[in-house]
Amino acid sequence: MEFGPYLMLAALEGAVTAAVLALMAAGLSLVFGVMRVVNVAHGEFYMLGAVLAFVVAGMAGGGALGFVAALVAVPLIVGALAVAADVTVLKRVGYDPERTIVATIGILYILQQVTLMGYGPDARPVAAPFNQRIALPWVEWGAGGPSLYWPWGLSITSYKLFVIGAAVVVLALLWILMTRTRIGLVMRATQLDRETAQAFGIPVERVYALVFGLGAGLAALAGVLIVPIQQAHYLMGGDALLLSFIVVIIGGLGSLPGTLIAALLIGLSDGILSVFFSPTLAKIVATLLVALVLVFRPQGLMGKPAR
Amino acid sequence: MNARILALHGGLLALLLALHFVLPVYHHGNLARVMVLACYAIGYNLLFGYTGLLSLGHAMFFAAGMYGMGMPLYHLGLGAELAFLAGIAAAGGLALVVGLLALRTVGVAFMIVTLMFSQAFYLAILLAARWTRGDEGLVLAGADRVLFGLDLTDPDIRYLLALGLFALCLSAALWLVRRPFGRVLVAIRENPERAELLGYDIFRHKLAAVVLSGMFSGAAGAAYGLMFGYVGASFAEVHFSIFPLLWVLLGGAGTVIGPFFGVLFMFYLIDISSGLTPAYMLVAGVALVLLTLFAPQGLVGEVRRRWLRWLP
Amino acid sequence: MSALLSTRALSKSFAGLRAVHEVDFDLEPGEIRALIGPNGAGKTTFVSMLIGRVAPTSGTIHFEGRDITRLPAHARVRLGMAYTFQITSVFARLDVAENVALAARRRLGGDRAAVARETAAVLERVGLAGHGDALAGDLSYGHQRLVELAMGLAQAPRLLILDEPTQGLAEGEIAAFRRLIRDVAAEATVLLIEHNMGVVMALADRITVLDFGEVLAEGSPAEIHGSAAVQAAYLGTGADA
Amino acid sequence: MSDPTKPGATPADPPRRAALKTLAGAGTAAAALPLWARYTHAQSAAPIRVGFQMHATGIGAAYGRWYDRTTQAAARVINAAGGINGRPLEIVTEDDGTDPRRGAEVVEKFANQHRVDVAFGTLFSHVVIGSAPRAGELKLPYFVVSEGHHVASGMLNRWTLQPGITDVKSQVLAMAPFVAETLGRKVTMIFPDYAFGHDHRDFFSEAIAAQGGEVIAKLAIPPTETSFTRYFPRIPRETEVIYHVMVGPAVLTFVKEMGEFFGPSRPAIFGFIDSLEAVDLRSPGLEFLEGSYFWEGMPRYIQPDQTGFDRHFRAEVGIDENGASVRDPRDVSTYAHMFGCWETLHVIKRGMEAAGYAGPQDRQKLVEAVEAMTDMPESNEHPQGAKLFNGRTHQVFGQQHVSRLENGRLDVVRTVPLEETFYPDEVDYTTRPF
Repeated sequence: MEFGPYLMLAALEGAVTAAVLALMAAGLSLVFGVMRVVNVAHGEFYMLGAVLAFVVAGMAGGGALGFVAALVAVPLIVGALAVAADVTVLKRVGYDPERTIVATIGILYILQQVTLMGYGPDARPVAAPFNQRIALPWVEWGAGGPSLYWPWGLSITSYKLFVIGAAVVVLALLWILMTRTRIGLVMRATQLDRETAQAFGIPVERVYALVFGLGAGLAALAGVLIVPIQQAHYLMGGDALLLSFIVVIIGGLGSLPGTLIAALLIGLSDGILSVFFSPTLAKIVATLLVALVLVFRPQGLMGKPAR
Repeated sequence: MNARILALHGGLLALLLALHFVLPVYHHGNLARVMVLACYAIGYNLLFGYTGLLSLGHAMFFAAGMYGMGMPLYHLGLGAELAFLAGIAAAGGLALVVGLLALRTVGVAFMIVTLMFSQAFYLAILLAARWTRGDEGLVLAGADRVLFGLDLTDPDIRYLLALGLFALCLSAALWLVRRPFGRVLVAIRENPERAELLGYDIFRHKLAAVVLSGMFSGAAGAAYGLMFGYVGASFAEVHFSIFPLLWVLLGGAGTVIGPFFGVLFMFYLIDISSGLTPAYMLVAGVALVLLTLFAPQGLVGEVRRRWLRWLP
Repeated sequence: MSALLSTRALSKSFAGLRAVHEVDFDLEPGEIRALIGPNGAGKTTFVSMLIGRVAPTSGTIHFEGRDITRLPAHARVRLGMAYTFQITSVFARLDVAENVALAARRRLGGDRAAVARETAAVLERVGLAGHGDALAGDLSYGHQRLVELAMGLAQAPRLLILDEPTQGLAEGEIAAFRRLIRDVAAEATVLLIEHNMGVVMALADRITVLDFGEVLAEGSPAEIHGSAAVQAAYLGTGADA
Repeated sequence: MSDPTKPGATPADPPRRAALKTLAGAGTAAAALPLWARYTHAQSAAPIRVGFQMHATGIGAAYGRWYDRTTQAAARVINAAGGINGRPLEIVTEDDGTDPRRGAEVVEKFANQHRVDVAFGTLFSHVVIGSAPRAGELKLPYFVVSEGHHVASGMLNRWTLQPGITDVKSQVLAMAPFVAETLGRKVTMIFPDYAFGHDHRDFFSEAIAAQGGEVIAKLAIPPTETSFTRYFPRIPRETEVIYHVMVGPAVLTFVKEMGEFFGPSRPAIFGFIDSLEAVDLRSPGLEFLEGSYFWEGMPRYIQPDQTGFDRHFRAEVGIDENGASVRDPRDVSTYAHMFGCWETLHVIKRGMEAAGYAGPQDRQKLVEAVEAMTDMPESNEHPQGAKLFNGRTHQVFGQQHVSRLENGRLDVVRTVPLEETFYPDEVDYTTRPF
């Protein structure tokens, strides 16, 4: 493929990755921002979103209706599950940052392995409600000036466009929730200073449970959106978790706008870097970059450093 | 050295030697594995249990020891003795570099930085498939696995060498933590600011702990590769960084003898549950959550808290 | 320069706020110096710069004629400075003897017998003999302050910086403490940050008053007691001053 | 059980005891032996135990499920016909998580805890490579069903054999003429970036060159990859044929994204059915594959010339005419590969009978008996077709199929006879010590 169309295709694919990643990372970032804990089980909430999408869509009879049912129900189910995990486990370790990480590693294995027992080790698809291939044109400068042509392979599907659009809408709603509503205000107050918030009568523990559930719900939504493109598989959480770590750290833990920019950056560069390098090398570069950012710019890119 | 401490640790080693003669073959083989993995856990414990630094990337040190041993042996025909030392050196060198960078961070950031370095190391093993043979790994020929004339493919020799390595690591750990150096590590874990204001260079102590921990882990990795003849990328995966954390938490962080019991219990817990369900890692998950909630001290840690305050 | 410790134009600002401003300060060997001032005068920031917990924005610090402005805290401690924390900072989960031994061991090295002797001697001296096996965190607050002091003493420092050592102590404990500091002054120079004016007047050879991050006055207890400026600075800052 | 080191106490292996003596110092070697090594079990009429190393979890799980069903069916059939040497056959299953680290432990568990007579059934090449050294040391016959060339390449050992499924090298050699003659000579290869994929890459590049063709691009895809579109632009414009082979849970995504990439104007496509094993060919998004070609080891859909052997095999395993489970038509099998388990179990049976196998002390005789095998005629034991076993390379050879996808089903268009799949030996395991 010629360079120009190649780059455009990589950018389009990158935009899809970025959309899903942004949703997931926004959840992770929200949890870190408000609760000051790192949720290692976040990838499994994403996986659960995908797996439950398969289950719910099947129960609702499949097709477009099944997908819509999954889109509505699954984030709620996963969010409720996360709230339960918060109340039974995280609250009891007092949100101590290190013990929370160990506990969420445990939750990671529990969710993953229970999925394996109940759903099995197979990858299963959910049909997209619509999926038309849309070929895209490219400009060519020939002897007679610029002309349009349709290069081989330069295309996107309507469903992928929908994923990008859905992510934008959900993130906009999240932004409004955080900045324009009372519950958002309460969350931001808790984020700024837990003790003061408590002193002002904010039920901090309920806010934490809500935030944890909301974060997990966002991850699950990302899982539902991705499952018609990829399939639901019990091991899909691992890579997604690492990628969202990368995004959240580059963007600054706890900063929503930073997370969005980083998701775009990582999503696009993931697509575009693979134009030039092997994907494995691109992943190595990205992980090392994150490690070095944490080492050399912890305060600048992590929001407030952890206690 | 305190007589009861000597008696306890010497007694464990004597028991393991006695078990060599009576254990059924399967458990005999398992215990050899457990002892080598216990060296890995001891190394991890030095950093996590004594210094208070929680790493999520120790698999890179284990794997560095394994590949540092395996690649020269496989490609250059280096003898097993030198290859073993090369493995430890590789792990120590990697630990030095990682320590110099990662120790600029603390707490959660330290955990994530080590996780990321380890992930990069794992991917690098896959990327360098020309030398590492990627996912497939390196198979070490039986003829190459002869250490000072001892044939490592023989189960008896393997058991006794594993015991020897374990005895060495256990004694070294015991010696280290009772030395002033080890006491300072504990002081750093308990209250780094106070330790600094007693005149101890925190960074250098932590760095030394990372390097030592990496070398213990690397020795375990190199020994594991030599003894079982396979050097593979799955030893560098994230799971393999979580395992030592689990072992040490279960056995008792900050106890010399705890990591061994952690490995032993978890090994059999997984072995038994894998006969019941393919989802045997569920056991690990449940154990992690329960330990965090109810027994953050671990098995030996509880024993020390309740009965034996003198346990090192 | 004969001073044990001296600062020149030492300043620290936090986000534009001047906590300490161009302080020139000299401490003579062998004296007990008290550093007083109203809350927020910059006393703790000032001594934190001396020991190296806080990096100065500008200015210099010399210890025994050597520029230590850029040295890390642990290196300053190695030169013979010791510091006890305002809020007790003992190793709560270690026993008392180990707390003190950690302080002594840096100086005495791996000689177990010498460390044990020194630890026992220091515990005896601060009146904690018999408490060696207790966990430091299990002790009463007053006893924890004594552990803190014992850790300072076990380092055999040339300069001992005590940050509000009597805070929270009972009257009887304060009297014992005063005797102890008199005793220590024979071996080390003492820099004492203190709110309790009774303690200050009884112990200090000289007093330095900080206010708004600057030296307001310096002199003998009698001079400071009579100073109108000091009186003014303390007006309305609380009865305990 | 008997001393597992006993069969190995041949002249080729004397340092073992000597070393042990060194270790035990002046004491006798016997005193240093653990208790388990000092006695031998009495032989009984207990079942013959076959350890089945199953990819129950991890990326090989779809194959694992069907390898398991096939194995259980074969064991049932063998037992119904009187077992092996009058003893029933018992399958002992352990999951290896498709992980070489766990694989080696499972082999040890088979040998030492379950006391199996042989181990068998491994598919993924990295698990085989991780497990085979332990099997060799434990002197446990290890029958793999992996397609990989690692057996015949000589990198493994005397105890590892592949008598039930052909290897990649011969499969690829058989396919190259068809690709060059029928589809085109400029080929772009897409394959997983590990041993199995590298076998495809190396052997096909060689084989197509011998046919006057050329591989113009090689796209190696990491085995854990989940999205693929960004790889496809590397396919050169002048490509006449796409050659694809993919494994793992993301295969359906891979093929769908390939379809979305090409749209209506695709080149000729030739794939190994691995890319769509256990996947329903009528899944949405696969329509573009109509008219493309696949390698099949054994035809998934019933062919007009179906043999009675295939009918028997399908009936016993529970497979319908479309290669799916008779109980659930959406549960598609790995039909092109799983016959290997069936045939391997029958080879084990035949080998044990030839060797007069009575217990673990006869393991070496079993390996020698299998090495002595040559012709395996098409039969109920070998439903995929006639085979020829090469005892020197421990590898079997058999016929291969090219099928064309039409109306959502695969029909065989060419069968390559086994004679056209040979290549020169690269190893002679029979000269290696046990």
